[in-house]
Formats: sequence, structure tokens, C-alpha cells
Amino acid sequence: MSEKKQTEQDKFLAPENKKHTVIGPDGEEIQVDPLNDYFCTDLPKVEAPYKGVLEKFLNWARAESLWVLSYGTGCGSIELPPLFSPRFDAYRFGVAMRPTPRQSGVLIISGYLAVKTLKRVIRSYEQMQNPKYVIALGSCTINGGMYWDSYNTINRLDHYLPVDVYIAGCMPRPEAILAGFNKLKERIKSGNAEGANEYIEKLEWYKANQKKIIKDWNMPTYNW
Amino acid sequence: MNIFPRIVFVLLGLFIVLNWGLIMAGIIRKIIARLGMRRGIKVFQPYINLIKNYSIRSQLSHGVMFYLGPVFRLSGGVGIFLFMPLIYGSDYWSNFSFTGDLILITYFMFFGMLGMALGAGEGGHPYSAIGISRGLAQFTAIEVPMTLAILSIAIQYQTLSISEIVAAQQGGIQNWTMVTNPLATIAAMLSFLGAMGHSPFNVVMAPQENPVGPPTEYHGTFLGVLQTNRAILHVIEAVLYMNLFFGGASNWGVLIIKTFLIYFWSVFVGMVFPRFRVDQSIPWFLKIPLVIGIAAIVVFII
Amino acid sequence: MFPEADEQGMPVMDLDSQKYIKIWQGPNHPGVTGNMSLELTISGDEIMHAKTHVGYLHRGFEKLFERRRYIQCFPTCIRMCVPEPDINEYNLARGTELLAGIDVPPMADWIRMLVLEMARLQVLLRMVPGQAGTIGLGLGAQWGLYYRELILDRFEELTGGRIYHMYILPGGVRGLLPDGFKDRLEDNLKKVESFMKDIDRLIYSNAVFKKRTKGIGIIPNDWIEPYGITGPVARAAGYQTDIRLDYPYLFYNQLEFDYNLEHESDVFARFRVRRKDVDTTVDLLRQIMAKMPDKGDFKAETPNVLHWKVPKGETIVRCESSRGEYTFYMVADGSMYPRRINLRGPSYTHAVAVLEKLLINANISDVSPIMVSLATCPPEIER
Amino acid sequence: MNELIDHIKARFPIYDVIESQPGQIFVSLEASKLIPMITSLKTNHGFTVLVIFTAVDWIEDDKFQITYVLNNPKEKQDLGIRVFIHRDDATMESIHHLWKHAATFQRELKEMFGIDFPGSPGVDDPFLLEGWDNIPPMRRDFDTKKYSEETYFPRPGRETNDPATFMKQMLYPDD
Repeated sequence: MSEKKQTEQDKFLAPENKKHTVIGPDGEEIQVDPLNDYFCTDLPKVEAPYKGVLEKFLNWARAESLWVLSYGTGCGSIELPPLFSPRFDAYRFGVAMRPTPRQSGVLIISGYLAVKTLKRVIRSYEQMQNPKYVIALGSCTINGGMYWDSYNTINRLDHYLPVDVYIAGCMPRPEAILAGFNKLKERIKSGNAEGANEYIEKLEWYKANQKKIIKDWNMPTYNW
Repeated sequence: MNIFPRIVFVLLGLFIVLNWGLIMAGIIRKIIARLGMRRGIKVFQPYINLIKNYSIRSQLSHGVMFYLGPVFRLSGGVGIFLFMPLIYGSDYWSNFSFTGDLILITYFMFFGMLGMALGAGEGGHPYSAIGISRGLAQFTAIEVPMTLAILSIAIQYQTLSISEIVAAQQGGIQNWTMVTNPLATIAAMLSFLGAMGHSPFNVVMAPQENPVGPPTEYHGTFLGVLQTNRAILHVIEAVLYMNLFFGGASNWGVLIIKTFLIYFWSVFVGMVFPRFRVDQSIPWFLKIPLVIGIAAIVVFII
Repeated sequence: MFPEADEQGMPVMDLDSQKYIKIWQGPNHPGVTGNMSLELTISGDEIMHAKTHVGYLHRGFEKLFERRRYIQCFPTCIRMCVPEPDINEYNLARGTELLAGIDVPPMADWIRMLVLEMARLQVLLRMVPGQAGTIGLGLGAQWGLYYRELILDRFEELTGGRIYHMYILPGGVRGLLPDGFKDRLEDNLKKVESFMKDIDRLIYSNAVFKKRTKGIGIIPNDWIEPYGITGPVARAAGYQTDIRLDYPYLFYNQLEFDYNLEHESDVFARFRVRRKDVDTTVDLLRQIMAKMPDKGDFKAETPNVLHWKVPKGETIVRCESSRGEYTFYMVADGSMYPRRINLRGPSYTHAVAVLEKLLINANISDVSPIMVSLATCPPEIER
Repeated sequence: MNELIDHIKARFPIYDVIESQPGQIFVSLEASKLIPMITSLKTNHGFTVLVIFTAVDWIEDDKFQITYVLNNPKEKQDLGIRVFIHRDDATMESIHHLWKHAATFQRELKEMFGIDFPGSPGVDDPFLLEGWDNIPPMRRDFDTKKYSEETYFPRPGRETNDPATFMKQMLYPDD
């Protein structure tokens, strides 16, 4: 990393992530560079799927048990609570909400993404475990929709994350979201939903796009 | 009985308990859904979730203890199972029950918690740490009335063997501890609410206040092990209460019905109450159930 | 043990001293209302310092309005407050009418009032049972969403949209009520009333709920004006404010209702005020249906909206949303595009200045009840 | 309301007094007189609530208009005060000591318009944007469409029609 880029990165670092000295319990001074010491700097590897009937069976289980990260990124999140209410009841289809990215397999991008949110979405996505799927809700994730000329919202999500299913509309009705879930299930069962591996294979391209718009990239390249 | 057939029956019993635990979780979720005017999940959804969790391809580890946390938790659950007599009067289904098993089982109930706490602490997530401190503090408070109730029963029946306690309750509902020692039963059933992790005592793993407590960092196979343990633990703790207070079971059918009803008691309360903060739940346990527990002992000493 | 403060009044907290942990609640935290985050420094379970971070939903609406004609602003502006979009439509329409000097036929005003109150009921049905969901009683929220769907059905019948309606336009509304609409709405109101009785039993007389919410998040009376606190939060402190009564717009002066006041000013008092608001809203809907005319002109003549030059001027328009005073500031420069449309919603102060202050010394488990009681809605802060 | 205006007029040089609605008056004022005037309004005349605090960019006059709308909850009156400052080197006196939430408004104005309020707490902290390196976005010389097209990979295929010309094309193609 060049000298200039280094100072640029330091400018945006949170105070606790800057290089500093920690005094240990026995009075020893320890130099800490949190970005390298506290975070994992390795890059992920492609995890090849199994072959044959076993993978088919596992894909069936993955499709029938979709754990969604409860992260309402945009206005589409107003239609997510009704999805789990008496009228629509997505639990019937094995869809459930999980509050932590480690345990969830589906990331719903509910609407437009401001740049500041995109950064958190990328972190959440990378913290989820392979295999993982992305559902993009609303026209604004497809081509910018209502906010196509806004200076702070992205226009196409597929340049930053691999998207499995798009659900068009502004905003999509719960029925449309349920249909989207069923589409995702079909895709998983047919073995085509390898977005996580695709992301790792094209990591450089995705990272270049992400870093182009996230000007204050103050985190490791891949956030485990 | 010879040791090898006994091991086979223990494994078979573990398999039955695990399956009943998963199906019970499904049925309970279904009932909760009906209460909320929904159709709810499929009854077999817990199985699918379990398979899915074991099928996650990538696993992250935060160190050796992080691996061992779920293992400790599972060995805590299986440990309770190993020394718990399941069916009264059956030599095949009394596992490794011996004369002092009540003490060992109360120890195993805490063992899993501690192991999990060490493992989750290594995860490094602040919410894990908050959840652990809440969980251990609350569980200590839960244990007090529970232990008092167990002591009361031990004094009442003059034994520390679960099999003998069950044997003493045979011969009709009027011999159950529930009738002969109601104070101890009340104290124990109140502490059961806390042990099962439903409202109002689930601030440890509350999704809103503290997502989601100790298991925040656990995923994939680790989470699968935790889920397996939960299925076993819920049934086996209900079996413990059934043996101590509700006359035990003379066959599998009775066991299934009684464990379901005992477990449903905690769900039933949990549905209509929000959760306490941890600084409210600990005083609660140290007030009403504690007083009832002490009274239960005093009655039998006098 | 409270940390020392430096000369600017900010607490000095050395994270390496192991006494404090810094944790982030949000943006993906189920206990935080919407997409915003709180940076909390805690010691034990007690919060020492809180800072709100907003901007996760910033779309630059006020910049986009510079590039949109007045009529094009409508589909955009309703997305500024997602849970309750109709107040945006009304404010923008009313502001445009005031600037352009258009008189609205009375029938349109009655229908607007009906739509606004239905929107308020829709929000409250989500919010009133949902507030118990933040402390673990999700059953009421499930039921509440079912009854909210009934109101959304009426919206769908009237406007064709579930969440975003675009029904109120400058000069009036898009159409009259369909046949039998009032009967169906009355039917739904009856269901809502009986549901509210269940909610009273399930939530408001629940001992644990009271124990969790009483005595936390108290807003002193002398904060209200300096912090610009409005709506139910101010009314829970005994401060008489309701835009519908103070600055009557539409035909609110022909309806009979009163301020819903509480005096404890804690989280429970704010929840009580919202509960009373449901009754008021149901009552107001009945009054509106009884008093509104059956037929009439529903739209005034407006110039061709694509060539509409609104004369130079500026104005502020306000209405009462379910969360408090909702104000638009509009400046026209005589062209076809608005010069500036600025929105100031109640969350702008509730979620930033008030919340940061209110969370100090609170228990970390109480963050989400306090946030929900302030009814923060991030999109209207960020726009 | 008119008495109030007469009263203020006697003490402060206000001009451009416009009554936009009943009970709602907008006045203009010199920037240096603002703090004494709103302090007096707040303490003596009951204008205790700050409703709107925002800026308008009049790029053709090379000026920023800062608008303060104060509300008198007792008399139900609104008074909007317009203050004009130069666009380059835009600085205004801070009012964070009068209203607690004014600092939030000032933080936003600093970020969105580049108007500085020296002394306001946390005014330099980013509020809505993160890592922004362009001119403040709400200034009128910032072209949001151009920025979006250059930065965010527009998906090909979107056709944008100016509604007026499009309508003309569709309805009267021969003209």
C-alpha cells in the first residue's frame, strides 16, 4: 500500500482501530495494530459442493430452511413484518428471521442502498457462512428505481454482491416476496445458487467495485 | 444386566429422546403459531434446520475453547441423560442410574452452562460476553430454589436415588410428590420456568435486547450441536421433574405425555409475559420461590 | 461509577482499561427501530455514553426535489417516511396549494381527513402491540399486524396501493369513496375495538410489562421546548400539544376530541398515550364518516401539472403524524421546479439529541423499549 | 401578530415582511442582528420552539438564505426569519446555546451546505454521509445526476424522457 493511501485510510479509522500501545497486566507495553492483529486478514477459499445425491439432499434441506438475516436496509423492510404475520405467514415455507449474520443464510436487501449501508451490508454478507443467498427487493436494487439519479444510493446491486433473486416493484407486495422465496428455493434445489463461491471467484472485481464507491475503506479486505 | 446390552439400550434411549425433543419443538412452535393466528412451521422443520446447519460448508473458529463450548454443552445434556432412569420398573430403560444420581444430575445441569460460557467467551463478541454474564448470574439464582426443592424431597423420601423416589410415588395420583409435598413442587416448577429459557426469563438470549446472547458467534455444525443438545436437554429436564414430582412413567407413552405437559407449562407462561431484565429476575427468584423452597424444607424438618 | 469529563463535557473512557466496553447496537439489530445505529459505551449493564449514528437511509430527497417538477415530487416524497406515507402527500399537496393559491373543494378535504386518520390507525395498530414485542411479548404484535392488514385492505380498495398510496394530489384527491366503503370500514373499526380490549388485557394490565416500562426513560418537563419534543412523547409529560387542535387544518375544528395526556413521562406513560390515541382515531373516523357529504367535487381545477409554474413564495405546512408534529418548509422561485422542500419530522430531535441524553445511565436492556417509546423513524431524519 | 411585528421593527432592522398564512410571518434580517433578535424573541415574546432551521441556496445571487422558523406555542404564531450570507466563506453564528437540538441542525447544514457554525458541538462530525470527498451535495452547483452516472454503474436500458417533450411527441408528433 502506498504512503498516500495509508494516510487516507488512517483518516477514517475509528479511534479504537488506530495503532496504539496497550499496557499489559504486568506493566509490559504492547504495540497493537488492530486491523492486522485483531482481524483475520486471510482471504476465503472456494468450498466445492459435494457430488450427486448427497448434495441434492443437502440442497433440499438448505432450501426448506431459509434463515433470513433480520436487517431492514431500506423501505422494503416495512413489508417484512407482515410477511411473518397471520395473513402471509412465511414460517410455513421454512423461512425464519435470525438476528445474527453468523447463523443466517439469506440476506434480503430490502430496497435502495445508501453507500453507508452498503458498507454494513458487505460486512454482514461476508460474515455469513457459505452457502449464502441474496434476495434483492424492489426496483431500486435493479437499476436505481426511484433514486436513479441520487448521489448517495447505488444503482445496481449485482456489481457489489452476487444476487440470486430479484423481486421487482416499489415496493413489492408480500405475495411477491413469498413468490421470490419460492423462486430461490427452486434455484437452490437445482444447484445453481452458488453465489457464495461466485463471490470468492470474482472477489477482485467485486472488491474493486466496492472500493470505488466506499471511499473510507477502513476495514480488512474481507470481513470474516 | 450385562454392560453391553445396557450400552445399546442407552444409545437407543438417547435416539428416542432426541427425536422426541425435535418433534416436541415442532409441535410447540405449531401451537405458538396457532395462538398467533398463523399456520406455523411444518412439524418436521426442526429436523430440516438441523440438517441444514450440519450442511454449512465453511466454519470459522475462534480457538480451541470455541470448539469445545458446544461439546461441553452437549456432554452436559447427555450426562444428565446417562444417569436418569427413564421408565419406572424397567431394567432396560433405567440407564446408569445409581443411588446418588440426583446429586450428579444437579451437577451436570450446571456443567453444560459453564462449558458453553467458556466457549462463547472465546468468540469475542461483546453480546456473547453480556449474555454469559447474564446467563450465569440468572442460572445461579434459578438453582437456589431448585436445590431447596430437591433437598426437601430428599428429606421427605430419605434417599438421593431418583429410582427410589419414583418407586415411592407409585400407586396412584395421591402418592405423587405434587400432592404429598406441594411446596417443593411449586418452588421447583417456578425455577423450571427459568431453566427452560422462555419469557419472562429469557433475557440471556433475547433477540431484541441482546442478539442473541452466548450463541451469537456459533454457526453451522457448532449451532447444530447446540440444537441437538437443546432437543435432548428439554426432554431430559422434563423427565427429571416428572420423576421427582409427577410420579415417573411406567411406559414410553406416559413419558411422552408427561414431558410434553411439563415443558408446555413453561411455554404457556412464556406466551403471555414479556421478559424481565436480569436485575429484576434474580430478585424474583430470590424472593417467592426461595421462600417457598425454605418452607418446603422446614415443613419436613419439623 | 461515572467517568470523568474532559473540558468539552465528553466523558473520558479508556477502552483499554477493561472497565468499559464499546458496543454497537445496529444497524442490523432487531431491537433498533429501523436502520440506524447506537454507539454505546457501557460499564457493566449501565450505559455511560451514547451516540446516535444516522445516515444509513440517506437518499438525498431534498436534492432530488430540485430536479423534479411539483407533480413528480409526489411519488418521491411519500418515501420519506415509510411507515406513514400519507402525511407527506398531504403536506406537499397543501404546501403547493398554498403557494399557488388553489382552493380545495370541501369533499376533497373530508376524504383527505379520512385517509390521514386511516393512516394513523394503520401505524398505531403496528406500533401499540409492537411495543411489547421489543421486550419479548410478540403475541400482541402478531395479532396487531392482522388487524393492520384489514385497514390496508381498505386502503387498497380506495387507492390501489398497500403502503404507498399517492392518493392526495394538489387540488384534491384522486377519486371518491367506492360504494359501501363506509360500511366495510365501520366493520373493521368494530373488529379493531374488540381487539384493543384484548390488548388492554394482554399488555396494559400485564404485571411484567408494567415492571419493565415504568420509571425508565423519564423525560423531564423542562426538556420539551428546548429539545423541540412533540407529539405523544410531549403529551406523555403532560404538555398540551396536538397540531390537530392547536393549528386546525382540514375540518378538524368540526370534530370533537381532546388532548390525550399522561403525566408520568416514562416509557409506560408514552405507551398509554398511544393506546388512547387509538381510541381517539377510531372515534374520529366514525365522526368523519358521519359528517362527510356523500357526493361532491373532489378535485379543483389545476393548471397542466407538467407546465405548472408555481409563483414565488415560501410557506410552512404542518400536520400531526402519529409520532408528532410533521412540518414541511417549501420555497418556490417561480419556476416549474421547487426551490427547496425541507422536512422536519419528530424523529429529527427524538432520535438524536433526546435519545443520546436519555440513554445515559439507562440499563442496556432498556434501550429498545426507550427507542420504541420515542417512535424513532430513521428515514425522516435522513431523507 | 401585527403588534409584534411593529414592536420588532422598532428595535431590529427587518424588511420583506410577508404573511404567508394567517399567523405565519416571514421576515428578513441582517445576519449580524440575528442572535440578539432570536434571543429577545425567545425570552420576551414566548417564541420558545425552534421548528425549522435550514438553508436555501440562491446561487444566482451568490447567497445562502438561512431560515429559522420559531413557534410561539401559547399564541400559536410562527415567525420565519431569513438571513442571507455569502456562499463562499459561509459562516454563521451558532445557536446551540439557545436550543439543545440546534446542534443537530447545524451539523447537517455544515455537511450538506458547507455552512460553518464555529463553536457548535460536534459540528465537524459526519452526520449523514460517510467518506464524502466532493463539494457539499446540497449546493446547487453539485450535479447529482452526473455524479450518480459517473459513480454507480447505471444499468443500460433506462430511458429517461422529459415529461413535457415526451407528451408532445406522443400526442402531437407532427408539430
